[in-house]
Amino acid sequence: PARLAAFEARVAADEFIEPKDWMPDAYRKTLVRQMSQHAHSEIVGMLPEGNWITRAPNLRRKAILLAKVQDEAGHGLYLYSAAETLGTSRDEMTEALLSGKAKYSTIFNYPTLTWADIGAIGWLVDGAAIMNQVPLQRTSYGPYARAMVRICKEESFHQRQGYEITMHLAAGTPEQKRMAQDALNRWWWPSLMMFGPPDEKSPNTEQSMRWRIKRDTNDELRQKFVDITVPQAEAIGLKVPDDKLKWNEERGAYDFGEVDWEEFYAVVRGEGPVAKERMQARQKAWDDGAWVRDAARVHAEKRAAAKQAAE
Amino acid sequence: PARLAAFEARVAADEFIEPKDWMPDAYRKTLVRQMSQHAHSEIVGMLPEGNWITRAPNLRRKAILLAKVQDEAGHGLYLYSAAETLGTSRDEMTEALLSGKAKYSTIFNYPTLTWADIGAIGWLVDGAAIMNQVPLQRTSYGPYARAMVRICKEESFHQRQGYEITMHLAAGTPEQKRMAQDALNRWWWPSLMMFGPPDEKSPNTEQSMRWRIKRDTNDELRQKFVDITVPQAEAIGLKVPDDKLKWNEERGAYDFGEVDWEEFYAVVRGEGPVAKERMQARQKAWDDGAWVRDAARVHAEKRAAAKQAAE
Amino acid sequence: MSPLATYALRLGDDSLILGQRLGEWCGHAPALEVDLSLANVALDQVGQATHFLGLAGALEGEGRDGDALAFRRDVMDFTNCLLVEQPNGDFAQTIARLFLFSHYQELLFMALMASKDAQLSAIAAKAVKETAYHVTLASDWVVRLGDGTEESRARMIAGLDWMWRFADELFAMDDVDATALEAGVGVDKAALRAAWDARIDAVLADATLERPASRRPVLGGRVGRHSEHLGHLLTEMQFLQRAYPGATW
Amino acid sequence: MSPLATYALRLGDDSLILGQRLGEWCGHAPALEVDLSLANVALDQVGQATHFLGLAGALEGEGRDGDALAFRRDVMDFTNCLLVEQPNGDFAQTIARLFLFSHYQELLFMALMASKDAQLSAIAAKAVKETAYHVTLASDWVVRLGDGTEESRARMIAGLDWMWRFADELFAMDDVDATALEAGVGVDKAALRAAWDARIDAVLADATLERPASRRPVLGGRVGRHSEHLGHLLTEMQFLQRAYPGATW
Repeated sequence: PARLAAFEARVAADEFIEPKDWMPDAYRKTLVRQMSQHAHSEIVGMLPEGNWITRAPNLRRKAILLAKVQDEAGHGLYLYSAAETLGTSRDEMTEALLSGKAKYSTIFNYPTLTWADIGAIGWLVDGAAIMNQVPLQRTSYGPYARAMVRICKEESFHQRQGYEITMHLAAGTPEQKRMAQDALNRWWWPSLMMFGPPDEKSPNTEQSMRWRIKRDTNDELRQKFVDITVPQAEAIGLKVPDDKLKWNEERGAYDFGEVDWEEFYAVVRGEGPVAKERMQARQKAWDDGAWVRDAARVHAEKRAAAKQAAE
Repeated sequence: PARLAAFEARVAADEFIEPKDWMPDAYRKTLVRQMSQHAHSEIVGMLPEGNWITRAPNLRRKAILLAKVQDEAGHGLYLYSAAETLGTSRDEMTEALLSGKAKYSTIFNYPTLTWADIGAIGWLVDGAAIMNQVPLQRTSYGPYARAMVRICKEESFHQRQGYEITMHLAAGTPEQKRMAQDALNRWWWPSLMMFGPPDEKSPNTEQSMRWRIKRDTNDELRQKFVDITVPQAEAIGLKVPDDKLKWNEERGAYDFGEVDWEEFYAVVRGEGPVAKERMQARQKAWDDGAWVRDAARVHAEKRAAAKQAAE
Repeated sequence: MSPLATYALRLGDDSLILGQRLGEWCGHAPALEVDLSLANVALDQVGQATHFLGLAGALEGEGRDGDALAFRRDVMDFTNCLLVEQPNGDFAQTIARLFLFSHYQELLFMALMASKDAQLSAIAAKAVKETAYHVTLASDWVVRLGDGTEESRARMIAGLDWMWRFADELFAMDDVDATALEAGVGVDKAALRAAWDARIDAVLADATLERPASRRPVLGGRVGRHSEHLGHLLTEMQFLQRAYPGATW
Repeated sequence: MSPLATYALRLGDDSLILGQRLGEWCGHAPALEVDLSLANVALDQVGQATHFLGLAGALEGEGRDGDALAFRRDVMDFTNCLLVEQPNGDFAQTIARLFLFSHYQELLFMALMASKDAQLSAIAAKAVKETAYHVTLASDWVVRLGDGTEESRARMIAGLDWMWRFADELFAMDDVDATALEAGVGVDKAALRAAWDARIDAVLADATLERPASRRPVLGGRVGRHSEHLGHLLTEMQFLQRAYPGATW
């Protein structure tokens, strides 16, 4: 209890907690859950965009997309490493993902149907992710906060690239503009879901905020995202698919419609439109890669043994 | 010896030998080899054309191609059944194919690169096949001869379809004409190889002709093919890729260049351009299908047992 | 496109995409007899697609024929149900798709024969005979695989599990369907559900299989919201027409 | 196209097609680190393709840029070697392809740095640094897999066996190569063979693997006679450019 009080005082003073510091079990558990979920999201998030690498429309876009998806793999690596400092191995986390015990962002259970979706993902999905992540650069757990600094820099670059793709399409042929609008129609609501359930249904928020694992509520972030994104859509002549959307002069913010929470909870349960595809792809990569990982391990052992014998 | 003499007399009198008739071992062996090779060729031959079913250029062509490849599967079935009357099972024949012990026509080790290849295969490959097969309608083994009657009818239909595709391309856009000419360039020589090695290097020919398993020599059939096909090419404005090709007034036939027999023997050895792909595809179909074939057998046994128990 | 043209288009797209998928099996099936059967179904579906898409183009009246519709629309404008675009997977998955779809298609065509549109009714009358064979083929294999070996049973269950979430879409009615129904041209698909359920259940019982659990249906194919699979299928299917604009074949 | 434009085109096609193949791995590799490495190589190859194809278009002088060359030629006009278009297969097959090719590419670029064509020489000078990493990556994996488990060894052998027949084509010289060589622009590829053999043999020895048996080489890629794999690759790669002619992206 004295340790707990000291811990809470440090957190309240915005000090970083480091791997070797004492921390409450619930804090550790919450962090592992959140960080591994975040890492899994980066990895599963490679799939919808990876789906367009072979079909990117020109050489420049192909290179940019390859680099972007590569960045996501890199983010996954940082985050798994950061989470491993809390005593859970990457393999354990991966198995939790594949067994369905661990979650990843619901957004990646929606399909990428046209090239415009690559724009929409960068613009909206990375945009929403940044909104969630910027505060995490000051989160209380040191390794997580430091990973987030690096990640946020790259994410905002991705967000600009995504917006640029969308802008280009919106200014393109009628078919391209239609594609861009359709992508916005399909990705808008799932993007709003990325901030999680409404505050009154988010029981862990208070604790997480006290621990500085979260620094804003879901609804606060969602509002911020809407307020920033709607003018961006208008600027390039696209329409946000929400009849209730309206600037509220008094609040200095947009009023907007209700997210379909039933859909959100279904997707959380694993019933998203392409959830089975996502898990099948990860499972297959894991299974097909088993002999490679084994070989690397066995080879390293052989070489180590040979070296020792030679000494 | 008396039985042998009687057998040879029957064959010489153009009588059909039937499954239950006595026959020399060498006759049986030669027939199984030839018929199973023929059956395997039908099955492996589904692959180069099957390669274009998903890319056929319009609905009509897609339907025609599907029907054609289906016919080939049907031919495979007749021929395996006919060969089975000689006491070798289809599974045994398949295993001989997959182990490399049994051969199939060298022609199917060349790739189909453009839609024009579908035309060229019908026109040239089926054309050459008919040339080989028409005499087999009068071959001495009854089941084989009867299978050939049915097959030849369909093959000549395929040949006309193939020529029609080629004709259409040759009369099409410059790109289409180029495609048709390129296909002719690539398929011409392999088609000539379909008649087998030159007579002086074909040691079994004499015996096979005596037994009416063959009715013409390789070189005779090759000449016939050239004489029929060259005018067909000219009629649609395509050029046969052979500088030595020339009408020989005296012989009443075309003189033509030498086939690259070194290439032919390499392909026979299994070193054709896509031989590995062909065998990999057949092996995979066989391996992946094992559980299906098992299930069908086990299910039939279960139902039979249940029926018996109920009686 | 008018609702009635769209109605024909949807029918054609279902057949076209299923035919395309089944065509992928050609030369790779578990046994020669199966190769023949699957090619047969593919051929029937391509034939149906030719009729329905031709009709859709004629009803549209803008000079697009069946080939233009098949080979020159992108994914947003395809209206097939999600079920038919699902990947072949293993043989059990292919059979599961055909099983759910062919029972639906047979019931649909039986009802469509009463259409006031003479052409739709004629196409349905021809197609329904073909579909009877598809139904038998698929149902027999469901029974064989379900009540076969342990492996085949597990695969059959997995195949059904993959496809099941797309079943509800088959019977969903939207404005296009309602308009076609009111005009006496289209079918009340929702009304087919009970008969379909009974057929499916009967076969599953014979196969000693359980009906997969219901879950949130995945919808959207009819209005161009597809899975990621369809786009890849189209790259193959449409290549030649797109690479050589203006050529005839 | 002039021989020199064709020369640049071939270099670009090799990089483009290998980059495309490696891009297929994205999100599906055996480990996250491998995913990163393969994407890295893919990215380098796409970059090289951009430079070489841009140069080829400029030398041709008919207004085709790198994208026009990459996305608007059909299979007969692609000039890449057969090796790079081979399917990924399993990870061992992918590594076998990269192993044979990257050693060739490094030797080639080292020689190409001496080209009298300032642009070719500059592209080679940049690319050769990237290629050093590809060589190390592939060779290390050949050793790990060859001298790893029994399964990895068997797969590495099978992967090399699949790719080996396409090695001779890398060093084959034809008229285009001869013209470029005489002009002081191109490389004597045949002269690279001995150094390549020595490198390959050294790595195989370290991997405790034997060199696959020689067999009849498969040639033709440089003049558009490809395997069946390339056409399918192009349907995917070129879809958008072909489906939306005139659009920019």
